[in-house]
Amino acid sequence: MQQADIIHTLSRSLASPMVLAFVLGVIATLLRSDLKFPEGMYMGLTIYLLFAIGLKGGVKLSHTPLIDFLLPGGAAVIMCCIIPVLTYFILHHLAKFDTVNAAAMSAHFGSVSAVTFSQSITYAETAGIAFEGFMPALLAIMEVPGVLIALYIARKKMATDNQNNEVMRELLTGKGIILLIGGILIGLMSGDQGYESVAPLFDAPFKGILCLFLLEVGLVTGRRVGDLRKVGLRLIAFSLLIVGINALLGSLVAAFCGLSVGGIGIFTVLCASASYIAAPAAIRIALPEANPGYYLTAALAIVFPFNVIVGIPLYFKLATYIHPIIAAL
Amino acid sequence: MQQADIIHTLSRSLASPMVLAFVLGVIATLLRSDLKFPEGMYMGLTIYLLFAIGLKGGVKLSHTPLIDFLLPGGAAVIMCCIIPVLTYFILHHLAKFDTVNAAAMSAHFGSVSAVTFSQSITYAETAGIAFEGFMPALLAIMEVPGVLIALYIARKKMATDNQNNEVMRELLTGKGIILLIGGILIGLMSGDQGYESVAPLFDAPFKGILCLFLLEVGLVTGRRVGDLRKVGLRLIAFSLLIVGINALLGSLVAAFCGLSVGGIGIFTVLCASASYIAAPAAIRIALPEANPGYYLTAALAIVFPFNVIVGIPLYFKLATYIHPIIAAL
Amino acid sequence: MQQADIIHTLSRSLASPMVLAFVLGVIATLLRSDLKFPEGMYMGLTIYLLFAIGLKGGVKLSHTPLIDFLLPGGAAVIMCCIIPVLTYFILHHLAKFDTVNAAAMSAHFGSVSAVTFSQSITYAETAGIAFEGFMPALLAIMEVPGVLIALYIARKKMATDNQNNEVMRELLTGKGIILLIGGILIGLMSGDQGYESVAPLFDAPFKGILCLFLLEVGLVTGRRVGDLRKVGLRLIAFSLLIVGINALLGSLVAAFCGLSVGGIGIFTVLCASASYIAAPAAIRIALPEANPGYYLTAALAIVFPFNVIVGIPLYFKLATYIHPIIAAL
Amino acid sequence: MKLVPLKLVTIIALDALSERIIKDIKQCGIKGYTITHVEGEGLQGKHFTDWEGRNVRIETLVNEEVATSIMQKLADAYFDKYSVIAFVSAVEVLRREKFSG
Amino acid sequence: MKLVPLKLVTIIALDALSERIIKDIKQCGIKGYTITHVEGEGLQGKHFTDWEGRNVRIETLVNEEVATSIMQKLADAYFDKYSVIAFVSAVEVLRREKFSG
Amino acid sequence: MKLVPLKLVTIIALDALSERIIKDIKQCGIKGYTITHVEGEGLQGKHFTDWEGRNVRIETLVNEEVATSIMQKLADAYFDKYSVIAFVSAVEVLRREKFSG
Ligand SMILES: Nc1ncnc2c1ncn2[C@@H]1O[C@H](COP(=O)(O)O)[C@@H](O)[C@H]1O
Ligand SMILES: Nc1ncnc2c1ncn2[C@@H]1O[C@H](COP(=O)(O)O)[C@@H](O)[C@H]1O
Ligand SMILES: Nc1ncnc2c1ncn2[C@@H]1O[C@H](COP(=O)(O)O)[C@@H](O)[C@H]1O
Ligand code: NA
Ligand code: NA
Ligand code: NA
Repeated sequence: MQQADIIHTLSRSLASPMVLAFVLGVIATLLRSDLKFPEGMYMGLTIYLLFAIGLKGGVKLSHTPLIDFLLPGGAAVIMCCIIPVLTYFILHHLAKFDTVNAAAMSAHFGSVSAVTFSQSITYAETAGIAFEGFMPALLAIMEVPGVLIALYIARKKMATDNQNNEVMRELLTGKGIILLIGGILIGLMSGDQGYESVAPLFDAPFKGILCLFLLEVGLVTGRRVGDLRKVGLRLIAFSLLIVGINALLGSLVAAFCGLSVGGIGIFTVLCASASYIAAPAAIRIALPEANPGYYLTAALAIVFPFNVIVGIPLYFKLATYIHPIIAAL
Repeated sequence: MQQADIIHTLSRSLASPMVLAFVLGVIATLLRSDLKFPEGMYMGLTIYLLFAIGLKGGVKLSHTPLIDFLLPGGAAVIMCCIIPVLTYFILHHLAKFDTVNAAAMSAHFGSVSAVTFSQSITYAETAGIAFEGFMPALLAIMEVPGVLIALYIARKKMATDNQNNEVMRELLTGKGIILLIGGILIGLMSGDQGYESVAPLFDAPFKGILCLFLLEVGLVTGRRVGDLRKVGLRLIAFSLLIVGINALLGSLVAAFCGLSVGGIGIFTVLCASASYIAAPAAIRIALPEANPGYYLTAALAIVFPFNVIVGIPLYFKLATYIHPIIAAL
Repeated sequence: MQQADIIHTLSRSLASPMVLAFVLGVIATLLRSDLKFPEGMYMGLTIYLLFAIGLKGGVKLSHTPLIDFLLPGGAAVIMCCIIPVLTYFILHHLAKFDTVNAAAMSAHFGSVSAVTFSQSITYAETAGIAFEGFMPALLAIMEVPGVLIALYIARKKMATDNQNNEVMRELLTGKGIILLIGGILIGLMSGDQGYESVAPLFDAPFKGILCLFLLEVGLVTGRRVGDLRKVGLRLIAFSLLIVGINALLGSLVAAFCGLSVGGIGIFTVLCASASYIAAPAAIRIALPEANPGYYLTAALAIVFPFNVIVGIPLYFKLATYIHPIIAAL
Repeated sequence: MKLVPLKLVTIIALDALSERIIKDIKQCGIKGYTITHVEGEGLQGKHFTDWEGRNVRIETLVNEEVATSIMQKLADAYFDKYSVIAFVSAVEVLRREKFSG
Repeated sequence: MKLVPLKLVTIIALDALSERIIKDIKQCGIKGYTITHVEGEGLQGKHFTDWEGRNVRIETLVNEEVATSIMQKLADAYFDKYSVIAFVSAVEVLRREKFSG
Repeated sequence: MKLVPLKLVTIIALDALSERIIKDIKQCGIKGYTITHVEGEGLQGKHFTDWEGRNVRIETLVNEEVATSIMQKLADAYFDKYSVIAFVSAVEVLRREKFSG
């Protein structure tokens, strides 16, 4: 029965327009279709998504007592420090990737994917699972520290002379962060009344835009699928192993922080997801010698589809098991 | 009275924001305005329209018993084979266009225009005329075969050595087809619940987007109006002749298939419209020696405005006359 | 108490998502963030805003008896003739700018800013202040004459041989005018029923789009802030002086025309705003020797932020004082 | 196969001037051209938004004569008044007849 | 620092042909390339919408040998049938080894 | 009218580096530049989305001296670390004084 339950959850998730749009994009590329989004559309949709997530999160945050946020916020920061170290250990010492590539990949696993996050929000809303309003704030918090830790590791090992401060500034003023944090602050300051005036753009069509965006991500992912053969089974296997460990760790930590079932599910998604928005831009400049064939492939062609198609429903299922157990302790 | 009726229908159609936006675009170009849509906007809006048509069609199709669809679907395929042959005959033997240009134009007349289709849907919805839910599926079906038939004619006559299979693949994986068929499949699989989540993007603003798109098409058409003088009266006269024949044929076939008044009107629009989205891309590669000054001008500067401004209301009027007559047989 | 009232008004205006988005954009640039909107997005959003303003204005105008519109319409034209002359006098004779730069800046002050106008509409709607429906028509009327007057001044003083007619045609068929006037005509002709069909795109998300657009304007303004230092206090001081004079003049004229409080507020905004959409394009071609470092900086980095952040709420406050006084005369 | 020498004329100008320039250089006898949307900074400073219009780069392959007449035309009608720059480079092509009359 | 001579091959073609062309010139031994989206007018007239596809300019820095083989390839497989033009220019670079095998 | 020789320096680099590079070459004494957004493939592979940033091509007309100093600067500060390529070509212009000090 339990198995039937999981299959049912999975198939319902698979039938959502977002997941199907992603699959359509991958298939279109594999069929060598000439479908291609116009230049700038990817960027435009990303700006919309990040800003919309921020705005909505900010409004919700304005209803949250600060005290409720402290524990999960702290836990998020701690997870961001643990995950890249753990990931580096696995990739370098077990999977035998060299220092710079292992560090670059750790940066991606240590950061978070805003699109996977959006899809998990959509999943929860559609399934009627409630969650804490401050989740987008966690997304914002978890975007940067993992990258910094990974860069720190790379630097310690390689003794490079890179200007730490400049990288730090670039990371903290990166477009993703500006849009997310900016959106949250605007949401906080303008409150319900302000949000209502812009909600017909930033709230109602959000899922539709996400659907369109995932179609485009599918097209991009499809072009990376060829790389999977080149990087081989080693990258695939260890990526999924890392996702699994991070998910398990994340759900336990979230449950201990007293989050609701929905909150545990989303926190798990954050920990298990790999950034392909903030991290690649940073790594390209800070560790130019790392191979995008590894880090982009891992984040975009392995971890992202796994999470969107299989991971998200599983993590929410996991949360329904873990929540009562930890709550009973 | 009947004449007054038609004039009233026409003037009401002319007063729709979509038609007026198209006219505005044409006028702006003729006034040599510097109004120009940014690069990529045309493509972005087209992607939206095709995907939205597909999605909505798919959901409606999910409520249609397959059996109801078989007859009109078959009729659509047959029309797609008849129209290009007939068109080629008229253009080559009567209008004396050479083989390659006659074939290229036949491909355009034999395929369908998704924008004209959208406008006819909008027209029907605004006028409160009901139609069958599977119409977008017919649109998808009718996009490709006409082009193939026309290419086949060209090849038989010219004995070219073009790789048939490659052209076939390119046509079937063309971006228009992927978006339409992909949209239909996603609509079918995700059903009402899935559609509802994305409807605030793909349903509510559809007519507004169509309006903006038609403004842009008007700008493009305006730039083609100059070509009308070059190609001369011959192209204009024969294009309208072909549209008339295809419309008459289409409405009869639709009525015999037992479609409703709305269904007859839309089927007629499909037959009478000329593609300027799927066909030009295909012809450019498959028949590079054909002159876009003919086929694009015919499809975009003659047939499209005629259908949008005059044709659509007329075809629906026609349907109200034909439907009872055939039904009474 | 009165002062507290003004502060309250200001702070409420400052907390709107639009104003905050603008501020976010400026801050992001000052922090040297890599946030940048994709090419074409600025243009796309501008097209949307102008066309949407026009459409809505046209529909409202269709409910206005022409007679009600004559007086304010005439007043608008007169203001457009007075403002650039006055501005030129101040800039050339008091502020000692040379002829060509003073004339170029006068063109900008003499024209109007559609974005500031939109923000004032949004402000009034949010605050529940009613206004006359023909306001967007005034915006359209006031776009061009000021530029022409300023060019006339420049030509008289410099005896250039520029082709008057060509400049005139370019101004009257400029994309801003086409979209505004075209939108108004379409709104007028298609009426309430037509508007309803496109309202989910052009009405509901308007404020959200404005918010996104202001974020982008903020990014652009931020890049101009550096120029403020170069142009110095002289430009800043005289720009604000001119804004103040124009606002005062505008509100008096509007009150004498018998406009409502809301109407006075918006008319004042029109007079006090400086164009950075229609005027720069015209000046670039007609007065290529003028320095964009002056006119763009004045319009975009001084007048626009002043109006959006401080001006608009003040002008509406002013209107509530002036309206009863003039009405009592 | 034999590569033959030809000239490539490159013009960078305000977007708003592009139609006028193309009309003018067509009169000089070009057989085709390619346009790229670019941004630039020169004496006139940068543009800030795409509404104002950016720059275009117009490139055309021509024989030496036509190249000279284009440069002459630009010098006469644009260089003094407008933000326009142009340069000529030597290239090699196949099918010379495609590009020069 | 010593600048060494090299060839820049520029190809202008329909967007829809770009993947095919890149595959072909990779076989000629290029080590990299740069693509620009452009619009053009030639014998085939202008394109009107970006849905039909615009043109691309493909540029690649190569040694003289590879340049010749690319031009040969294009002449054989494209020039007769398709809207494709190409030209070669002489440039100077540092690090010659980065661009030619 | 007399065409005079000049150098065109073309730099292709990550979008994210463009501001830094422009600052650097301004110090070499350029009087203007033109930027094109391009995509590329080289040793570092292709980019996949425009969020990561694409490449830019920076072009500047300069005299030979400045050209050399730009190439030197790039060799010192970028070539080893970053995806940056650059090449110099010979062109001819009118109004030499507009481009070189
Ligand atoms: N030295 C240069 N090198 C390359 N492009 C230039 C140069 N000078 C000017 N430009 C281009 O020409 C445009 C107009 O130049 P200007 O008239 O000097 O503002 C600029 O926006 C640049 O795109
Ligand atoms: N003489 C030329 N100079 C520059 N570009 C050209 C020239 N002729 C053709 N082109 C480019 O090549 C494309 C195809 O040319 P065609 O096959 O002649 O239509 C055009 O769209 C232009 O982008
Ligand atoms: N041989 C080449 N010809 C033209 N462009 C190149 C070449 N090699 C590299 N590039 C460009 O320079 C960028 C960076 O090159 P790389 O550092 O080799 O990845 C690429 O993305 C291309 O745009
Ligand atoms: Na993570
Ligand atoms: Na048809
Ligand atoms: Na004004």
